[in-house]
Amino acid sequence: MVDRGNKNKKLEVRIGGLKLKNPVMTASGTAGYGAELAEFFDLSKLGAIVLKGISLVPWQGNPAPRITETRCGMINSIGLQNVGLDAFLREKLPFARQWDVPVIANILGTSATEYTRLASALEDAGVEGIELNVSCPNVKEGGIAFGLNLKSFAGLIRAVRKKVKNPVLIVKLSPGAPSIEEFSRAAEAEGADAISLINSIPAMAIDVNTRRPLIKNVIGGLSGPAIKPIAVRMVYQASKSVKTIPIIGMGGIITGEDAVEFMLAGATAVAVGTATFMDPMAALKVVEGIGSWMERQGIKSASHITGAMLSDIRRK
Amino acid sequence: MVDRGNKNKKLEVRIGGLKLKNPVMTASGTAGYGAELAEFFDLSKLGAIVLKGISLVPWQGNPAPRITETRCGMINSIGLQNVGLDAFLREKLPFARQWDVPVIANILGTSATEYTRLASALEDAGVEGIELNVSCPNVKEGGIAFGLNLKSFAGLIRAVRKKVKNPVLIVKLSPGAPSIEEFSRAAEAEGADAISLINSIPAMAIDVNTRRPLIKNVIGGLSGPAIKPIAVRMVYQASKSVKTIPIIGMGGIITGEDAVEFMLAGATAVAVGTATFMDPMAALKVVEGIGSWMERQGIKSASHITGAMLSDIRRK
Amino acid sequence: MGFFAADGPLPEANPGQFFMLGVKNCGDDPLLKRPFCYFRKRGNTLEILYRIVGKMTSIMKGLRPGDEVEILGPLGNVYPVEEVFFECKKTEKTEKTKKTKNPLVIAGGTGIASVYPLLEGLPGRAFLFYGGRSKKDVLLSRELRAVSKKFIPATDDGSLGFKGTSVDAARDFLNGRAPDDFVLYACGPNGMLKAASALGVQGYIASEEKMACGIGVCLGCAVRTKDGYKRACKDGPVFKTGELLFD
Amino acid sequence: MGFFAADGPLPEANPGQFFMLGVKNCGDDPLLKRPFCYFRKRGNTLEILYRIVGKMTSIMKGLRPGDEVEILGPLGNVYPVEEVFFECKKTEKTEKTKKTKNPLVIAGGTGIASVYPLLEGLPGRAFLFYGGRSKKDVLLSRELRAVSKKFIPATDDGSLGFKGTSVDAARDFLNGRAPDDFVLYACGPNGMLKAASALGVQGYIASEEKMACGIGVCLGCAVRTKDGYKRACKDGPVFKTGELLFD
Ligand SMILES: Cc1cc2nc3c(=O)[nH]c(=O)nc-3n(C[C@H](O)[C@H](O)[C@H](O)COP(=O)(O)OP(=O)(O)OC[C@H]3O[C@@H](n4cnc5c(N)ncnc54)[C@H](O)[C@@H]3O)c2cc1C
Ligand SMILES: Cc1cc2nc3c(=O)[nH]c(=O)nc-3n(C[C@H](O)[C@H](O)[C@H](O)COP(=O)(O)OP(=O)(O)OC[C@H]3O[C@@H](n4cnc5c(N)ncnc54)[C@H](O)[C@@H]3O)c2cc1C
Ligand SMILES: Cc1cc2nc3c(=O)[nH]c(=O)nc-3n(C[C@H](O)[C@H](O)[C@H](O)COP(=O)(O)O)c2cc1C
Ligand SMILES: Cc1cc2nc3c(=O)[nH]c(=O)nc-3n(C[C@H](O)[C@H](O)[C@H](O)COP(=O)(O)O)c2cc1C
Ligand code: FES
Ligand code: FES
Repeated sequence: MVDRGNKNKKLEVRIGGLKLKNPVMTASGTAGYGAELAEFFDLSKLGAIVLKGISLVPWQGNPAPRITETRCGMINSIGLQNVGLDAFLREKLPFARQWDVPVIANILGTSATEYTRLASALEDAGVEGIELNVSCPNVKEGGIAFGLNLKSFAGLIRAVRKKVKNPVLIVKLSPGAPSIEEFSRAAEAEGADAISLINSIPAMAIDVNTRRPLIKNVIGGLSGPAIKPIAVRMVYQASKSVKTIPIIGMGGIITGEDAVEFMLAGATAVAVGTATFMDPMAALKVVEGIGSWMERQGIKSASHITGAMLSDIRRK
Repeated sequence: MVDRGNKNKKLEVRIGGLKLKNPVMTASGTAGYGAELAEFFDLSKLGAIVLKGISLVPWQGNPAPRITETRCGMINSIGLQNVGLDAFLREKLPFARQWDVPVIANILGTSATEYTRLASALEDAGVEGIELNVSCPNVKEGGIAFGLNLKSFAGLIRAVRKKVKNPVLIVKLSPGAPSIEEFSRAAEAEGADAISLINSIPAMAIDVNTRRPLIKNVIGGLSGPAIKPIAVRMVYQASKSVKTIPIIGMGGIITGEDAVEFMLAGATAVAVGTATFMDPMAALKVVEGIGSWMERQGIKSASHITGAMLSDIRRK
Repeated sequence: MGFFAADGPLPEANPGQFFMLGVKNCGDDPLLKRPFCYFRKRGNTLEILYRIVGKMTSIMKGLRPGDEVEILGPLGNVYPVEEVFFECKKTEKTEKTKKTKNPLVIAGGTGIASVYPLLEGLPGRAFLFYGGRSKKDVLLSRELRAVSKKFIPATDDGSLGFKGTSVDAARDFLNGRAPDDFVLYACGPNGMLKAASALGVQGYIASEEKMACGIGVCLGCAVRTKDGYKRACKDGPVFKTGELLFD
Repeated sequence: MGFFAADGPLPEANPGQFFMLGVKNCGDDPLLKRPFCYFRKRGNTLEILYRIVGKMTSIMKGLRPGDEVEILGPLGNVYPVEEVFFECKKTEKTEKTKKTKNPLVIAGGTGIASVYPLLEGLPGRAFLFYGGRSKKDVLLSRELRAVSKKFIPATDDGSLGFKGTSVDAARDFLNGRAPDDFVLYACGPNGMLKAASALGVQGYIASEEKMACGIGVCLGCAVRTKDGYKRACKDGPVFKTGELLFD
């Protein structure tokens, strides 16, 4: 097989059975289904593309205003507006698969049955990876219940794992999980191939002039550099808790050095979200940034960065 | 009684039996025991001063580096360095009580007995308020166990409430509490006079050049404007959960408008922490900022701001 | 308000389009770029007309020649003008009679920046209704008068032109005229767009919904249309009258 | 490195003290002010000597005359100089014999900014050891030579002066001399301070521990002393030799 577009093997990492050209993915919900970003750069230069979350039936999403900027961050309450499974399979997926890059679908449902039906259909359609979103702060039905209760969390993964053989199964933890450690261990025990975190953190902001909430639905999800130190900590905790499965870290990554920070804390791969709103080329720049950091540090393989923080004194 | 230094009754608010000249306090651990800030302004211009957390015996604190800046925030791991109860009563408290402003002590212990002993001694010494810190992210013994487990949380408050009659009893919630709503209700049910939140959020950062953690203890607490949207959300949730007790909101307040945002979300008073590091006069400027916002909006009493967000649509 | 000018290799933009603009001299606060309409080009200089309302616009005010900015764009769709201008030229050439419509342009606030290049492209043809609270809020009067067929300013306090909103002024003007003789171009705050849509004149309105990405990936700029939510940045900012729904 | 100058009503500062400096043109990133030594005053202008290492110093580099900054200070304690300078004057006056000590000044990196006003206050009296990696890292040579009794530069690569660190150069110089004839003033990175403390010369060393508040309220700038943790900003930055403990 010709190894198109990946002359630089140094950046390769693995997530379960999936080989990625480099550790950088798009974060779900921040790159649509690929079409718009492809106007700016060649998506096959990324490690993977993670698509906007989809549900069985189309969701129209939340009323405006849906977004507001906060200091070094933003709150969103898109409400998982999406075209639904059928239109996704018919229109979006074929388009997203035109690049030489693994496609990971992000799914959410209101019951374990919905998740398994979605996962099966996606496996049949041949997607390389499925990310279970059990952590959307913006719709009550967005699986957040699974993300906060250890028993239903474990049950959900077990159910989906039973159905899905081929695609890499990624579980996206809720930053509100009562214990990142326990949830990480449970995900691994139930057969997840990888854990991704963090989703945006429930947050709100009020316009003091109008006295109205700046997000119509009052509470939305905080993302961007503001949350990075919280995300790095959670990635660190997750990576210390699992035995072997890889962690996909995200939350405020803007530069290659931000990505390296997540990897030093224990992530094998990373995802770029809000940064893409600041600059459509952000994910690509993160790939380049990791490369030049490795060059500077004389590190030969991206996989060597994972967990390579020095003087890792555990807390007393 | 002469009402020294409070010609502007408009700003008055009440926390339990305590009348505050205005809604602004110092946040515990960000204003020492008062002496240093008093070099910059007259502390009696504040609503209250909340002192650095104290324990039964002196704690030496954590090794350096203890602080690092992040985007729009900072991580600290001071480790509750403090002089201990005896030296506090002997040296610090008398000094802090020289201004015409209520003094609130912040306490933490490793057991309910330690908390009750501290609280009793402080009541005997005549402090106006006691804040139970059950949420310090920086020492395992810092009561965080109480902050994360509903049963021991409730038990602790019950035990302290039994001992303490006069001082206002404030419980400082952990932002990591599995449910802000349940913990708020429990605090009220067990007899707390007020709830304060949020404490800093566990977080970490790594220097990618040295590959070492930027905080010696690896994980510290994130504070500052970065966390404000999370804090406002938690204050909103707490205020919706309690029946009558007031909320003291904090987390990233820099300006008067930030403070108003917390109050619109449901806080009766606010505390200024990290902002004091940016500018020693910050808390005073927040007092002034609230005043001029009220002027602009034609609001006659600070107590009218509490919970006065408009079009308060609960999430569907 | 202020002007903002940028030099450099600038792509051609069309009326209705916008740019995402960010500053480079600070950290990550402000975080996101902000949308600003393509106002005009003078030589190799891109000009933006902006009102100082908050964080980014305050920083922009402090910029000085030589400071670097980041500009993404032009983005979004354009005001269609065939039926009023190009079609009309065609008609003249082919000597077929085709009734051309008159551009009825309504702008509120910084919405004037959006319609300005449209007016420049249709010199002496448009009826322009543009206003503000008071005389001093009505910018560019001289230039606007020069490029439009008729410029009718409107002020809430009556200190200049029509006393009332720009939509009120347009309604007054239309009284006794056939709406079908006109094609609407409107840009301004939502309330104004709603009122303009209700005038009964078919045409186009441009939304200024808040944006995060400007390129269609965040779904943050949702506007309600008769076909469900659409993205102001990618499906707009220009929409046909009747397409957008207002609360 | 760069110079930074601020005009305005500036309080008097003394050698060893520092200012917290912040910029005003951005949002909250960078968040905290940064500590910079009192370097010198020229007329009504405060000068700071700084190395561009990160966020704030990069923004400082981009500042231009007229830009506003926020300065808090002077903060911290000062290098005591009685026994070497004022005491010595007293001695002359009272004609009592009192042996005065010679200032032995060691600076690493931007530590030179800290000791510079000390040297200016003791013109022609100090033995100065100051170095960097290479010749180009040794700043202000001419001025330093003018204000010190003897200026011995040191470079790691030997491209200027002594080959080795400034502490190595001082050790070399002390060889055969009585440590008691000298009083130490040292400022630089922790490793340098540790080495300087081990020279056996009593005196003062100034810490450059990271700071958040600079005024003693955050306890972020803890340095380990024989009496437990102390605050570099309020209890220091200047400490007696032997007081600070190094790992
Ligand atoms: C497609 C488009 C084109 C635009 N063209 C122009 C233009 O040519 N000239 C111009 O001056 N402005 C224009 N705007 C509005 C401009 O983007 C905002 O004024 C700007 O983002 C404010 O940034 P700020 O950081 O200064 O304010 P912020 O600090 O972000 O906000 C200050 C206040 O303005 C409000 N605000 C922010 N963005 C918007 C918005 N999009 N609509 C309404 N209120 C908002 C906030 O809610 C807040 O109350 C346009 C907006 C869009 C969507
Ligand atoms: C009392 C005192 C006096 C000082 N005087 C001077 C001076 O006169 N001139 C001068 O150039 N610098 C001086 N410094 C150091 C100066 O404060 C830092 O270089 C500055 O804070 C860096 O800010 P930044 O935003 O550019 O870097 P950041 O983006 O904050 O950090 C960039 C890099 O520098 C490191 N760093 C930040 N602060 C320090 C510090 N205090 N010590 C060591 N490394 C640090 C960070 O860990 C990071 O690796 C002094 C420090 C102290 C405590
Ligand atoms: C506008 C927006 C939409 C999002 N939609 C989804 C989604 O559909 N599914 C999901 O799992 N996460 C979603 N997220 C969360 C991101 O994938 C990511 O976890 C989070 O934003 C943190 O990363 P960042 O700080 O780099 O943005 C969304 C985030 C944003 C900002
Ligand atoms: C350096 C530092 C020390 C702190 N020490 C304490 C403490 O002793 N007790 C306590 O309850 N909270 C402590 N806190 C938390 C603050 O009181 C406050 O809850 C938190 O910082 C959020 O507010 P801010 O963003 O305004 O700083 C500390 C915070 C900082 C930054
Ligand atoms: S602004 Fe992001 S989709 Fe329109
Ligand atoms: S920097 Fe805050 S106590 Fe020293």
